[in-house]
Amino acid sequence: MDLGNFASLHFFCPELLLTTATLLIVLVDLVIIDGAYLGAVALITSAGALLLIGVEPASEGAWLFHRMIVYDSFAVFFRVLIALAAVVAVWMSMGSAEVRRCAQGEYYAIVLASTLGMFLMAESANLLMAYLSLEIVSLTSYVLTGILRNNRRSQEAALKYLIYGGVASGTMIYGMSWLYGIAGSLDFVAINHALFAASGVPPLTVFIALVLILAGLGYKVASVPFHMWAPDVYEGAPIPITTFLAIGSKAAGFALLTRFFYPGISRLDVGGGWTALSGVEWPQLLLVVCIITMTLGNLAALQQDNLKRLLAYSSIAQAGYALMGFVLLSNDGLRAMLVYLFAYYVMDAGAFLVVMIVANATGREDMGAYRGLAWRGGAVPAIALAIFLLSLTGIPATIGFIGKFYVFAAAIRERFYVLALIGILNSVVSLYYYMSPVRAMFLGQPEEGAQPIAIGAWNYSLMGLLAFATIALGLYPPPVIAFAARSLHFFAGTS
Amino acid sequence: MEHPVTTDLVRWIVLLPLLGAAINFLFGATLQKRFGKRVISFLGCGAVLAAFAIALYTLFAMLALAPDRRFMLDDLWRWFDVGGLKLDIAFWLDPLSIVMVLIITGVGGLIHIYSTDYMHDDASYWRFFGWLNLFTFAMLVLVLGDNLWLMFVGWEGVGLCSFALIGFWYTDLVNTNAGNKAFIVNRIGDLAFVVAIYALFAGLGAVGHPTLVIREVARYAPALAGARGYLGLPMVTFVTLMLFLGATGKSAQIPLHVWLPDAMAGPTPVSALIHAATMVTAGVYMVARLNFLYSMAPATMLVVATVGALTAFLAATVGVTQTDIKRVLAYSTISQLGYMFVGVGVGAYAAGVFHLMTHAFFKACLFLGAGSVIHALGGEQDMRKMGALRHKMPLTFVTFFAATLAICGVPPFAGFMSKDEIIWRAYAHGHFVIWALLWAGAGVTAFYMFRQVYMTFFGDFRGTPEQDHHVHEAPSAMAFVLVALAILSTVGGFAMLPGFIAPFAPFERFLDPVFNSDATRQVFASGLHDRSLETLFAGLSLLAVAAGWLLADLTYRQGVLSAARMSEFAGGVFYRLSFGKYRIDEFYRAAFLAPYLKLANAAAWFDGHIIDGVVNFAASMTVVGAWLAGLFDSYIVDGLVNFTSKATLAAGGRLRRLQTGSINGYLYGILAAVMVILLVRAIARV
Amino acid sequence: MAHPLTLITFIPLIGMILILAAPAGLVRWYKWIAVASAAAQLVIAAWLYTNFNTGTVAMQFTERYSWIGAYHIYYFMGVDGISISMVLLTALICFIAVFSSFSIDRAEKGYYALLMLLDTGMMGVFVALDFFLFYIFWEVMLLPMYFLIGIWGGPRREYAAIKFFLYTLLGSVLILLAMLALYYYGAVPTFDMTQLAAHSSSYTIGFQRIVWIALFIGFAIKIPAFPFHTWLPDAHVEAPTAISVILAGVLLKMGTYGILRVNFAILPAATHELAWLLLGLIGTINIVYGAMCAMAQKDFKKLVAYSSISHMGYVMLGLASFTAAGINGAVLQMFNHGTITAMLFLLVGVIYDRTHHREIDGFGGLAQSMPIYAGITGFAFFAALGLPGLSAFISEVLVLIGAWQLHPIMTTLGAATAILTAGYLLWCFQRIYLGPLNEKYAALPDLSAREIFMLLPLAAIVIMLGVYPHAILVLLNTSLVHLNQGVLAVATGPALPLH
Amino acid sequence: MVNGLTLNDFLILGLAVFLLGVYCVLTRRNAIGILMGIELILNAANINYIAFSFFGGGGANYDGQVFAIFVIMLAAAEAVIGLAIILAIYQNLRTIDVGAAETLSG
Repeated sequence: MDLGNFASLHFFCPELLLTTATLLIVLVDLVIIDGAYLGAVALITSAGALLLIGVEPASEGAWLFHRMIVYDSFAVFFRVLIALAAVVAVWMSMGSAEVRRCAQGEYYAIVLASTLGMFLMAESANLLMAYLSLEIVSLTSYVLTGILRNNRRSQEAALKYLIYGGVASGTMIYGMSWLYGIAGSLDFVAINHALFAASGVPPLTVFIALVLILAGLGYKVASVPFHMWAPDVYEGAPIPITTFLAIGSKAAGFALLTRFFYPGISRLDVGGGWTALSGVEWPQLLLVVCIITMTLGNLAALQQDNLKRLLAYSSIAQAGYALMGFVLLSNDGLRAMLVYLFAYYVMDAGAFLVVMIVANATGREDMGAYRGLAWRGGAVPAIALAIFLLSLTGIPATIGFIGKFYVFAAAIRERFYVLALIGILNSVVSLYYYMSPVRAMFLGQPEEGAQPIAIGAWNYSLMGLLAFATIALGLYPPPVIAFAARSLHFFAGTS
Repeated sequence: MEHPVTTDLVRWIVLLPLLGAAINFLFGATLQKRFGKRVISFLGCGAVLAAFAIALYTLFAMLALAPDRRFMLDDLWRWFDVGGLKLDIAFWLDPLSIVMVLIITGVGGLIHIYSTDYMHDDASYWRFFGWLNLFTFAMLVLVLGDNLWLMFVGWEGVGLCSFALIGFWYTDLVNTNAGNKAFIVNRIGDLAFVVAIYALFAGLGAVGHPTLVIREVARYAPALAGARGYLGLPMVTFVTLMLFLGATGKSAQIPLHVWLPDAMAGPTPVSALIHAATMVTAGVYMVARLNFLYSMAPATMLVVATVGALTAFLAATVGVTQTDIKRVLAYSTISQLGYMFVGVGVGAYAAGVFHLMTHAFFKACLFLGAGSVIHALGGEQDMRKMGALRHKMPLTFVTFFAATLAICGVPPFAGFMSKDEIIWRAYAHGHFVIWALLWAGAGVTAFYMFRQVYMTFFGDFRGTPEQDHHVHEAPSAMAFVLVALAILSTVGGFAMLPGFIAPFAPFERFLDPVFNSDATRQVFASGLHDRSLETLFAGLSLLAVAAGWLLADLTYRQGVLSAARMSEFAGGVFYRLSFGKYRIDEFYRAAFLAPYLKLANAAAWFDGHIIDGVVNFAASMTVVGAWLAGLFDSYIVDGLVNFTSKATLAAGGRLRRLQTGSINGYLYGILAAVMVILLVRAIARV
Repeated sequence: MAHPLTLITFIPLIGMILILAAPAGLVRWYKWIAVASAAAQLVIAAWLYTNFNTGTVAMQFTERYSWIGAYHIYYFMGVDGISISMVLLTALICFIAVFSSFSIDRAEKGYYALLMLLDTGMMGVFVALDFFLFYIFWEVMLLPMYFLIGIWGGPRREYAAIKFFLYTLLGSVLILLAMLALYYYGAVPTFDMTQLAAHSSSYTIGFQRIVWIALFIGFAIKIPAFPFHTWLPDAHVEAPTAISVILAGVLLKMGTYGILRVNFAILPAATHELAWLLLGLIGTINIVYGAMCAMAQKDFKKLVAYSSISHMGYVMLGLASFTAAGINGAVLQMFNHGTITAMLFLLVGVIYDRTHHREIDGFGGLAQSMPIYAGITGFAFFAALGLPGLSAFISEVLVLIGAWQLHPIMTTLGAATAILTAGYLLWCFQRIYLGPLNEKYAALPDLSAREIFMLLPLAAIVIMLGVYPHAILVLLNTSLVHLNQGVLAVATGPALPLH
Repeated sequence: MVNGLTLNDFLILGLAVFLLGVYCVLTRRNAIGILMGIELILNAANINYIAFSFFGGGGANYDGQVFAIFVIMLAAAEAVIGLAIILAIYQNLRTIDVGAAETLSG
């Protein structure tokens, strides 16, 4: 049903909570000097948002705010994922040495604002709302990247991010303007009807518009060829923010990408497959993008010495694996993508967390810091990082394997043999660089004068939780699968 | 063959030596340390002699049975039952195997007793008796095995024991090399043996009776008559030929005889027991046991006879020039085995087995006599440093001389009855060339045997003074054994008198039930049975022996002819050939061993470098993306070996350089990407 | 006993958790927890052996619970003739490997924990009947091996460890693809191997060929078959003794077990068509090539590694013979090779622990300083070269007598290699144990009680199976004959085109 | 209708401004220059929106113009943040040349 503004608020509680919390933190920060507990407020807020999503009234779908926002199970899935990402990011920030040095109030307020933007990205039903939410997330991310006052790396990363983001989103809006011109409306459902109308549309123009829009969405998801910014920004930004970008904004990017490309400009057939616009070869384009993303991500990561940069390329490659589900044009593929994104969230957050722990203790992010880590008191983080990296490789009994298994199963079901083979070979190659830190930690001898690693209980608990989740969900994945299966419902209700 | 008497006594003949070996191996060292060597010798000899007693008892039990029902079966347990191959661990006793058992346990027992004195001052005394007992066990399994695989277990078991006993004094590498050589050459023979069994099993399976139990094979053998075999030969011929090739390995016939002379590196009782009396005769026993198969393959019979004759003659010629007392006897053994193979090769199986028995007696006596001489001279084995020992060692001399007369075939000694029977049978079955070889061989045998006697016991002592001082007669145990064997060598011959003297041949009659397959009877009947011709040929062979004896007497006892001048005869080529053992050892090493070692090293290098390099290449498929870039610099720098892992890493490195860090570069990335996409689409559309 | 298979698989895992939970530094605790769990496994294995019904072809002691409903994945465990011998072998070898680990002196806690995880992985592979569960255990077993070789190995351990991991991972991803293909293109979408085997006729021959080859490569890397074997010598040389024992004793059998359980059962038509070329020919190459390389080795452990390659070649030849004798011989050879090679590696370990080097020419005349050790090694060497009366002889004979009908040339080559094997083994025995005593090692202590305790059971089994192989063969026969008939039933062309 | 201008004229103008913006972004080494380029791109999009909204078929279709307003607002926000970051870099490096900020690479 099509709700007015006030009626929609009923379904909008988590977002409202986030807004009020952001404002509250800004006000409190003005009044009080010492903002130590502001982090706790942010943590409670994001956790509260997660709870509220759970508590929301079950409904098979609704338009909110006069068709600007759509509330359906697909949106719920991503809001849960993003809320989890926010919880992890804030939890890490409270334990991070870097964040402790910058202004707490501004930091946490902007993080919550960014979370809000991601929520909106996941549920936007209108080109305008898509652009607006994307810009909110981008702008907040530029600031968060550059939040470390006099740190050259962070400043430079923020500048690059800003310029790249600006150009990419500008290109996107230009593309959207053409699409608006063709379809005559900003609303996804209207665009869909216009594109599939009997009179037909100029395919070349639509293709150009899609390519330009893809620049914006591709940049957000950091898929090749719009990934150039990612390695530098991931390395420059403080680790909690890098994590937030890697798991939060990337998930939101996938949500928007899926909502735009699937319910937006293609049609669901009866058998669970999707058909794209005739003459507009965006599926083939994205297939090529997916293959290059995987291969380039893995190849470039082979010789990285800085762990953050290695994880940056690894997250590009992981985006490639998730795209594998996306390009299959079938519900099975999308379900596999959702499972993969959830798996990616757990293992990537864990990996960045351990990198942060080591960075906190040694202040270094290169492989040297990890040499012989297991033998000088760092056995637990070493084992945890090993679990996360093996999960990223796709070794069984971890959630990473379940994710990869589903994506390959879907690819083979849809007869994309070459794609499955390339994916498989990529995961074998990825073993080499995922194993290099593990080899350094376990097989290498600690450098002389390397002191043992001290881990605060705060980070220890999160690490334990994520490691347990990686193994437990790897051994018993049905809950994740059921959750993904349930949430593949795009509301395009007529009323 | 049909309804054997089931018994559970035969198993003890086999198990007692095994028990002896087990106790010696496991507890021998401690027993010897605490209670001295008496316990070991009591245990070792006791086990074999007890087996001998049981064997005697079963012999009488068998004689009590009707002649055509003298078969006993002792079935222990199911060995394995897989895909039509149902075999039990079972021991089959029939006249042939009881004869062999009696030889093994009888002569073996005597040699055990002899060893108690001979090895008396050797530290690992217990290990020697352990291996001797294990050898007796393995030989008994070979002889009593109910199926071909159990026979093969014994077959290789004796190979193992001969390896261990040849290399008994393992501290000196020459002995261990001899041991290795023996085992590996035997194994080459065993390869043919095993291939024959596979072919036989396949052949029998094809005609519907897949079995390897010997008596069942005998029952279904006629069905194989027409079957096609391999290498273009009929099945029966192929199987028997391969089995014979296996026998040449074990019984040291040409071409696989090279290991026996080197086997003399072992202690003398070992040479006597294994390389004279029992193991080397295994080949003859096998051919006799499978007579029903061999008789169906005349071609193989001819091959067996010819190889036997050739070996007999050539080995004898080599024996003539040897100077080591044991090597002479070794070549003599090879030669006598040649005779036995001729016997079974022409179809006179009984004669072959009879010669096997008599040979066991006199050859064991000769070896033990030589042992006593070596023992007396403190390990000296070179005949040129001996002489005039008959005064100091009369008993050894007398027994040695009696055995020499036996081996040369001088009546009434055993050799005359057995060897001449074979020589006659050779002619009787129409093989004139083979007869000639055997006849000449008999002469040469006489020459080298008497040469040995004269060089050792006659003339003047050529050894060192303290050797001369140290010489003493054989101690009591050795003396008793020598006498016993000498008596057997003289009396043994009467068990089977040649036809022209008297129709008295109980030995042959005793073995008839074994050789009663109609093919065997038909082959045996085809020979001549002319009494007068037989007496003529007996005279002829006696003539050859006399000639040989006279020649040896003239050169070595009376010194009328000088051995040296004889060796230059015809430029010394014959001498060099004979002394150098026809260069067969060197030929094998050059033709087979050296190239194989080179090939093995090449394989290892190939495996380490090429396979590793190529497989790494296939394993790390990441080359696809960066083929050109990676190929160029890494190939030049590292070459093929680590080419692939370098190419992968280079690919990563190259992609990193794209990330220049300049923002303008990145923005170009967007523009370039959009342009490329549109370009590709335009091209694809057209 | 309820749920025997789940127990036998997961007791080591419980052991691992106990070890990790145990306070640091209590090495004695780790050792006895490991021994206890291995002993428990052995007891259950013995129980399985006694209660195993040799008459039926059906799966026994089965347990089946739904695991991931969405993809018809079940937690399905069971044992039949093919896998029972492997379960017994794994339990035995792990029990002995735990004892041989007592000489490890670095980070024992991590070592024993990984050892237990490896044990669970291996046992799981042999009892799993759901392809997905099989694959999970297959990869879980891979991980501890990497760390065990990588951390406690020899000088070039890192290279050997990563090489082992990459080779086997490549193999296993091919198996993953094949598994998915079987799942989607079969008559009924399932991962249950018994179901897949039942519906094996629903796959077209073209499809069967591709999947068969992919599976074969995946399993061949593990055997190791000829072109993919170069990881084995490196892994063996660098691995600590206990891990070498497990690697040679159990891990190599997973390849051939996989081929039997998957290739033969689920793709019989392709098996009949391709087996003679890929299994038979490559098996023969394995036999001859392994023996030749062994001849030229300077390192004692590498020599034993290459001898393993040669012996596993017999297993492949046996599988390719399509006769009851051949297949039974192959599975018996897997068992025998497990026990004999375990003995050989333990013996290499004895020398390595004492002298810290393994060059064959560096020793000499050790029989004089260590008579018992030389005696047992002599016994092991003769068992390895297939001396009749010992276990390897029975399996080699069965393999060759089975393979004769179809491939007389290959069988002759296989039998001829017995000579080469005798050659390199006796030559190696002579250079190390016989000849004059190398004075450097005059004072070496002979075998300790612990070492003897490890070697004796293996020696006893080698003798027992030589004299009474029926004990194991009776377990295998019914299932293997049924499997073989399954393959022959769908045979179209002649098994050996060039015959 | 408006003194002879048609939809295509506006689209061409929009495309021209867009290409100028892209050119400006690619060639400028000065950070602020790049920001201006971004502004040009955004305004090109605005031109398109307003043109499509005005010439669009059917009744009064103001979505385009609403979009334009939002674009202007967000462009302003972006400019603010951009200048703030450039100011911070200027304090560190004493230059706003984009080439100087290339430590992060590889």
